This record gives sequence, structure tokens and C-alpha cells, in this order.
Amino acid sequence: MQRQLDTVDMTLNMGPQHPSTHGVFRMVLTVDGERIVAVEPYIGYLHRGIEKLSETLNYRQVITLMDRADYLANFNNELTYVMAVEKLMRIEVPERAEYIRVILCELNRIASHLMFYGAMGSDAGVFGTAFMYAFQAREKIVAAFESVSGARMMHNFFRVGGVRDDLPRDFGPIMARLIPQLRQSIEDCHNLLGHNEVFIARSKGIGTIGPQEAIDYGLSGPALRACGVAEDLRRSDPYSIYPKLDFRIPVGKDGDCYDRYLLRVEEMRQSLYMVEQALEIIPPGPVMAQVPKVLKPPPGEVYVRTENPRGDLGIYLVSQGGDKPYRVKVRAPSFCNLMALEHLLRDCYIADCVMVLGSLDIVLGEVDR
Amino acid sequence: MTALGPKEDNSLAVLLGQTLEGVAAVIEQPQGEAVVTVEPEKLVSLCRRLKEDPGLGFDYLRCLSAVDYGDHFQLVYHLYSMAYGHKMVVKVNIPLEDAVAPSVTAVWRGADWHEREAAEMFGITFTGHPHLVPLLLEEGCDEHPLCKSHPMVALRPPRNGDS
Amino acid sequence: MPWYVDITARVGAMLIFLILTVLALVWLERKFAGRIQMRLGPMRTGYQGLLQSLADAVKLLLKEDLRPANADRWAFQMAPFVVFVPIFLIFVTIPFSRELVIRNLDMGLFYIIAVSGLSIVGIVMAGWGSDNKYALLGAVRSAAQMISYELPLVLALLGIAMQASSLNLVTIVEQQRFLPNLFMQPLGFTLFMVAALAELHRSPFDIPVAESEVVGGPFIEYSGIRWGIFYLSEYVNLVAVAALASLVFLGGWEWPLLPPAAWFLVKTFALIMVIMWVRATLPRLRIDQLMDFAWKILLPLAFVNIFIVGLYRLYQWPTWTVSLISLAMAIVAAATVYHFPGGERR
Amino acid sequence: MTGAQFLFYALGLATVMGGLGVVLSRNVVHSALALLLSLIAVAGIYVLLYAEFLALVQVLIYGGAIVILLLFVLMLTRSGESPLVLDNPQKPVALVVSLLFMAIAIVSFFLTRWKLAQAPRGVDFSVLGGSLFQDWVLPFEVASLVLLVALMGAIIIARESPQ
Repeated sequence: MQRQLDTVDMTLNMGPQHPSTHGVFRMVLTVDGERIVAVEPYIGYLHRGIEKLSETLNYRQVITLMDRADYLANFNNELTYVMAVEKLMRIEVPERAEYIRVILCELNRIASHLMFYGAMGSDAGVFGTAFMYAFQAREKIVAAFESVSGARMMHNFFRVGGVRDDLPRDFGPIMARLIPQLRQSIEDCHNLLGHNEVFIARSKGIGTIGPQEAIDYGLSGPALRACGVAEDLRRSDPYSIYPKLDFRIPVGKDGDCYDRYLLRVEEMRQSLYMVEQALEIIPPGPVMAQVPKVLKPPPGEVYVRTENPRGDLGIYLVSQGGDKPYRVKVRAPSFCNLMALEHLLRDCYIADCVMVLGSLDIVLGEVDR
Repeated sequence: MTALGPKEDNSLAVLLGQTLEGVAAVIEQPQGEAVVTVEPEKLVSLCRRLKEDPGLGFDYLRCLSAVDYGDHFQLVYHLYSMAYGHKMVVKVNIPLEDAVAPSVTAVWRGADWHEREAAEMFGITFTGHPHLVPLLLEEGCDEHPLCKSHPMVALRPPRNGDS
Repeated sequence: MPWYVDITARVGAMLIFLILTVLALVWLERKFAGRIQMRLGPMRTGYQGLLQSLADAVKLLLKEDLRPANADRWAFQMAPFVVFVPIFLIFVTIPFSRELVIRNLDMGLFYIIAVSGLSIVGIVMAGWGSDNKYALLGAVRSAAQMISYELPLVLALLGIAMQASSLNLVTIVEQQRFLPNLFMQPLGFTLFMVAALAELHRSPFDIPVAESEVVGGPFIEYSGIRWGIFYLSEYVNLVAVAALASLVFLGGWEWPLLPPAAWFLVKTFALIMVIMWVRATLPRLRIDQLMDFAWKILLPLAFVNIFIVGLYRLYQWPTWTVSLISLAMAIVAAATVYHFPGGERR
Repeated sequence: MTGAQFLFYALGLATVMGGLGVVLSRNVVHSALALLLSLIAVAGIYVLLYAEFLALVQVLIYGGAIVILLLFVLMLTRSGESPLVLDNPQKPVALVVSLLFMAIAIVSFFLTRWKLAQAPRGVDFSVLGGSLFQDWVLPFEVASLVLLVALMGAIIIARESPQ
């Protein structure tokens, strides 16, 4: 449809207090009626200077900051950071610790995707139902996390060289109860939204991006795989015990909101499958390697990246030999995914804008750091 | 950590050597990853070659970091090729005063916000960047908090009525 | 009894009844949605949270009545009343049973249609007067939506009027003593309910007040008692539409055993529960999809409905043929909607 | 004064006030709202005259549709940008014309011999429908056709001319 009537564009400020900007994100939309003409994103409302703070804390203390970067995928963030330090110091992690890490990370991926699901449902306009469905399932995972680390979100559980504690003795029974419940919850959630005609009408063909552009923009994670690029670091650049696990990398076709949604649902199933496998073959043994009391990596630099729920989380760590990192750069997946927003919102309606933002699943803690 | 076996290493080094002929660059492989250090002037042409060379195809900018080494800034570009799984690092050293580097947004659009962030955090000017305005910091804040010279204190944002 | 005492008593009784009903409905919606969402809903205030809506009402009454500095004073402050009064006026002619009615108008149906259209002025006033772009956007959406959905709504009611040869609600109800119009005109009923959802700004057509897009739309800047009046009118409107549907399609009070007014309330509340159920289940359509749906699907179907009823009136067809045709059309319509493409994309 | 008389004067006052509001208000949206008041008051007068159907039509068409449309258009325009023209050189002419018109109205009002009709007790709806769709169906359809043509004309005028 071309513009047939001469109209004046309106500037609409969305955020930072708008309910569906997923935190304190702000964008200034230029709209022609309901149609978006231009979008200018503004971030930084949650900037806490994690990178600067990291330079003033010792290597162990930084783990707590990583918890707070992507506050919906705490274990995954901790993992990336401790892996970076371990690589710098050439520390071998005990196998059991690796299993514990992967189990927790994959559970955290499910929890994070459930959060995405709930928020997406609310963005699409379901009056709380999708959100409540997702949160009941997520609550069970968070409770399991609490039994492991003592905290529901800010765990501070992974250590350079392993994990803080072994799994609690009743973790096996907890998981035996939890896994079937989660499997049911995921299917319930998907049945509520995934087959809903209105939801499909709202998300199919909205916010599309092609594989070439996606790579050019530096998209990663589900947002990239939804365009058909089968790029998953757990497979293409494997770390930890992922080579020992059997899983499938789902890919989308059109790179639209619906594909991103479907992909995450499938990822939840795959993660659950991985957790099951890992629980079956987890070996006994120590959970901490021998590490010096004061961590002083040799001078050098590493770049470690892992597959976060939101995509490719990279940490660039520079050491000058002291007990504090010289420079920590966090390459946050949400930060990079958000860059493509302008492209994704081309020719969208205001209502689509909410869906697109929801389907990107950004966490502002990570975008702003 | 093991994606690049010795064989691929060599082939990547060979490929890089062929591509980088005529570009004044230092190639080293300290930790399995090829690191290329280049002069700022040649950065963009090098990046373009790395991206467009059919044998290399570094089409994905994994990360763009800036580091303040006290006497100079270093810009670090972590590259990745989706097709081959190659990984490499490009480094550029720029002086502290007159910190100017060419922008690679024309090569990878994903460099956009990374460069804006580096610009405000370190005070580096990226020439050729389409929209080099503060990203995370408040408008009008002319401090560069990630510089080593910047003290670890809270930023004082400009308030209305400040003179 | 002088006439003015009589009319004041009737109107007062109706007002009190409506306010109590709305309090009950708010509680009901929260409990009902809570159950659907696998939670309990309000539990703390009174048994099963029964006093929750009362507590909310008191809170709203005591809250500060804010007005944005640049708001248009008159439009902003008058808007809640301009919305509420027309909606309340609908109840002047809604009969709860043959006698329980403020005034049984001969042109009751027409009166309801005419009066209910006025409340949109209040919404537009609120949207424009708030000096807020979200409010304006919501008001524009609301006006566009109301104008579009008024047509199928009125045409669906026209089918009933044609069949009953009357606009008097009491007459229409009395004709349904043996067979409610629902079975005569399933298509008309479907059209009416869908269009009514849009008129009520209820999910999946709650686009003008969409929380995740325009954050409450026209009501974004309101607080305290004025917001309370909007909220009240929203629920009173819900009762009005459900009451109208139960009168013209479900046969109102005309069922045996229970007292007439009780039957009427049972039917009305059943419809309200369905509307709440829809709200807790469905996502929201987009504005262009909504418009497409109104003009390309609902409106033609409404004409088909009238055509069928006209044929029936003209040729005196047996009742069951009409029911069957109408039902078939409703099914065809549902199938069409199910495969309705998600709007046109450039 | 009977109740009906009181209502008549109240409604008349509302009509006049609304009319004055339309012309005197400096805000176009306020004008539209005043117009609504005036129109609804007129509808009330129709009710007093037992023309209930006409009253309802007045509310439905003018209140529900025309004013909404007006408001819809006014909300989307930026009335602040175009200065209101309250003074123009035609003012004296307008004054003369309106005074003349008023004089004619007053004169004809007093010269006419008003026949006092028997107050009708409402019009039967079916009679109205019959006369509209049987006796006067052709003029009725012609009127709607004219409106349709006007509507299409408006759309064509509003549409940007293709360059």
C-alpha cells in the first residue's frame, strides 16, 4: 500500500517506562498513523558499568557481576566468565563439575525461554494467562535452583575451577519430579499460543530478516537460527560436555516472529532432553579443581564465547598478571540483537513493534551492562 | 578451544598470508587463533578483504573491544566465518591523544553499537561512522569512564542549571 | 405516587443495582481469570476475597484526582461522565422482566443503538484532552473501531427486528417463549457477539486500550475517581451488551421454573462469563486485521443474515430451514475466519 | 410553567449555548463538543414534540456519527499550527447579512398565522416506515445515491493527485 493521502508523521516516545519494552528500553518511533516510518532506539538506562567495576574487583568477585548482566540466565553468564578465566589459567575442571554446570545452564535456558514465552504472550495481548502458565513452570525451576545454590536468581555458584558445592543429595528426586512436569508445562504453553490463529496472524511474517542480513548485523542465538542459519556454539564450537550429549539444533525458515517463537519452544524441549541425559551419565567425583587461593592468571588475553539463551555471549578478558582483570568486555547477545531492531521494524505497525521486541527477547541488564 | 586443529591452523595461516600480501600486517598465533595487527589506515581495506575473500569469508563480527593499555588504545576485532568456522583476531593500535580509528560499520553493520560504545567509553573517534552519538551514557556526558585514567567514581550527569 | 418520585426511584434502584453488579463482576472476573490461569485470585479481603472490589472502589475514591498540566481541562474532566451517561441510559429500556423496567419504549432497540453510540464521544474527549500521544492513538483507534463495528452490530439486531416486526424489547422477548432467537439466527447471534466484543473493547479486540501497546489508551492519564468512572462504565457496558444479547437472542426471562428476573440474570451472567473466558485466552488482533475483519467478513455476513431473514419473512419458510441456513452460514463464517490471512503485508 | 415548558426552555437554552459555543470557542475541538450539546438539545426538543423517531435519528446520526467524524478529523489535525482567523475584512458584510436575515425571520414570524395543530400522541413506527419505504421510496433512494456520490467525490479530492 503506498501512501495515498498526505499526512503528517507523529513522533511517539516508547519507554523507558512502557510496559512492553522489557525493562528500561526506550525507542522513539516516527509513525505515519499506525505504521512505523523510523525508529531510534535509546539504551543505557540500566548501565551500571559492569565492565569498569570488573576492573576493580578480583577474579572471583567478578562472578557476582556476571549474574547481574543477563539476570534471566545467571548460570550461563557465570559459565562464560569462569570458562574465560580457566582458559587463561589453563585449569582443568573436574568432570562432575562440568556436568553440574551444563545441567544448571540448560535448566536456566528453559527458565529464560519460559520468561520469553510469558512476555511474548503478554505482548500479544493475552490477559496474563500465558504469563501465568510460564511462570508456574519457571517457579519450579527456580525452586530447584534454590535447592542447589541457595539463591533463586543471583546464584554466584560457579567457581573458577568448578562449582561451589556438589548437588544436594535430593537433587535426583527433585529432577525426577520436575522433568515430567516441565515437559507437560512446555506443551501446555505451546498449545495455548502456538496454535492460536490470532497469535499466528500477529506473528507470522512480522519482523522478518534474511540470513545474510542477520549475519551482517551480528545476530546470534534463536534470532539468527530463526533465519535458517544453523549456528549453535554448542555444536559449532563445542565446549564443556556438550559433545557427549545428543541434541538437535532447531532452525527456522522465514526469520519472523513466529519462527523465533517456535524455535525457542523447541529449544526448551531439547534442553530438557539434554538435562535428562546429563543426569543419567553424571559421574561421581570432586566438583572443584585445585586452584590457588588468589587467582593470578598470567598476562594474556582470551575471548570465550558460549551459547546463551539469547545467543552468543562472548567475554574478552585481558590480564596483566595482577589479581584483578585488566579489561573485561562483555559481548552481550541482546546488545547485538537489538541493533537489528531498526531493520526488523521496517514497515511494521505499532502493534508489531511490541511483538518484534518481544520476539528478540532482550534483557536490558545485559544490553546496558 | 579445539576448533582449529593444527591442520586448519596452517591452512588458515596460509590463506591469511595469501590474502594479506601487500598489507603491512603482523600475523601471529599465540593461542591457536590467528592474530593480525594492522595499521589504522589499512584496517577497513583489510577487513573488507577478510570478509569478501571466498576462501576466508569472515562475515561475522563476533566482538569489537577497545582496551586502554595506558600508553595506547587497542581495538580488538574478533572475527568468525559462518561458512568455515574460522576464527581470527584483528588488532589496531591507536595513540591515546588523537584517538581516531576508521569505522568498520561499512563492512559489518553489527559494528555500529560496539563502536558507539567504544567511542563514549574511551573517547575514540570512529571516522566514517554514520551516527556517532553516545549510546549508554547520558547525553552531554563528556567523560570516558572506561579509560584507565578515569577514577572509579560515580559519573556526575549534567543537571539542568549546571553551568 | 407522583411520576417524578416513581422515575427517581426506578433510576436510583437501577444505579444501585448496576454498581453492585459491577463490584460483583470485578470480583468474578478476577476469580474466574485466576482459575483459568491456575491461581486463586484475591483471597485476603473477606471470604474468598469477596470484599476485594469494595476495597478497590474505596481506594479509587480516596486517590488523588490528577490532571496533566497541559491537559484540556474541560474535555479531560468531563470525559468520564460523557462515557458513563449514555451507557447508563441504555438501561432505561432494558427489561429485567415484563414489569421490571424503568420505561418500556416502543422503539427500545433503536433507542439503545442510538444512545450507545454517544459514549465514544467521551472516549475521544478523554483521548484528545489528555495531551498524551498514547491516549490520542487509543482514542483514534477506538473511534475507528466503534464506527466499523457498529454496522455489523446494528445489522445483526436488524435481523431480529425484522423477524419480530417490532423494536420493543418486551415484545421481542415474548415472541421467544418457545424458541429463543439463538436457534433461529445462530449467524446473527455470532455476529452480534463478535461485534459486541469490539464495541466493548474486550479481547481480542481490545486494541484501543491495549496494555502492551498504548498502555490503557484514552485512560492512560486518569486516576482516582475519574478512572473509576471509566472502569465502571466499561463493566456497565459489558452488562448492557450481555443483557441485550440475552434479551434478543436467548429469550430473556421467558423460561419456566425460575422467577423471570432470575432467568434473565442467569443468561446475562453466562454470556459475561463467556466474554471473560475469551479475554483470558485470546491474544489481541492488530488494528488493520481488525478493520479487514469488520469490513470484509462481518459486514457481508451481516447482509447475508438480513437476506436470509428477509426471505423467511417474505415466503413464510418453516422455521427450521432458516435455522439450518443460518447455522450453515455461521459454520462457513467460522471456517473463513479460521483461514483468514493475517492482514496484507507489503 | 408546566414541566414540559420548563424542559423546552432549558433545552432551548442549551441549544443556544451550544450554538454560541460553536462559533465563539477558540478551540476547534471545543466547538465540535459544543455542537454536540446543541444537537442533543435539539433532539430533546424533538422528544417534547412527540417526534421520538426523529430524536433518535438525530442522536444516532448527528451525535453518534457526524460529531465523531468531526472530532476524528480535528484530533488528527494540528489546530495549533494554523492561526485562527477571527478577523477578516468581510466582517461588516457578514453583520449586515445576518441582521437582515434576522429581520426577515422576525417579520415572517409575526406575519404568519400559526395554526395550532392537535398535539399528536407520537407517531406509529410502522406508519413512518410505510411512508418512507413505500410512498417515498424513490426520493429516499435518490438521496442516498447523492450522498454516495458526494462521499466518493470527497475521497477523490482528498487523494493526492498522481504525479
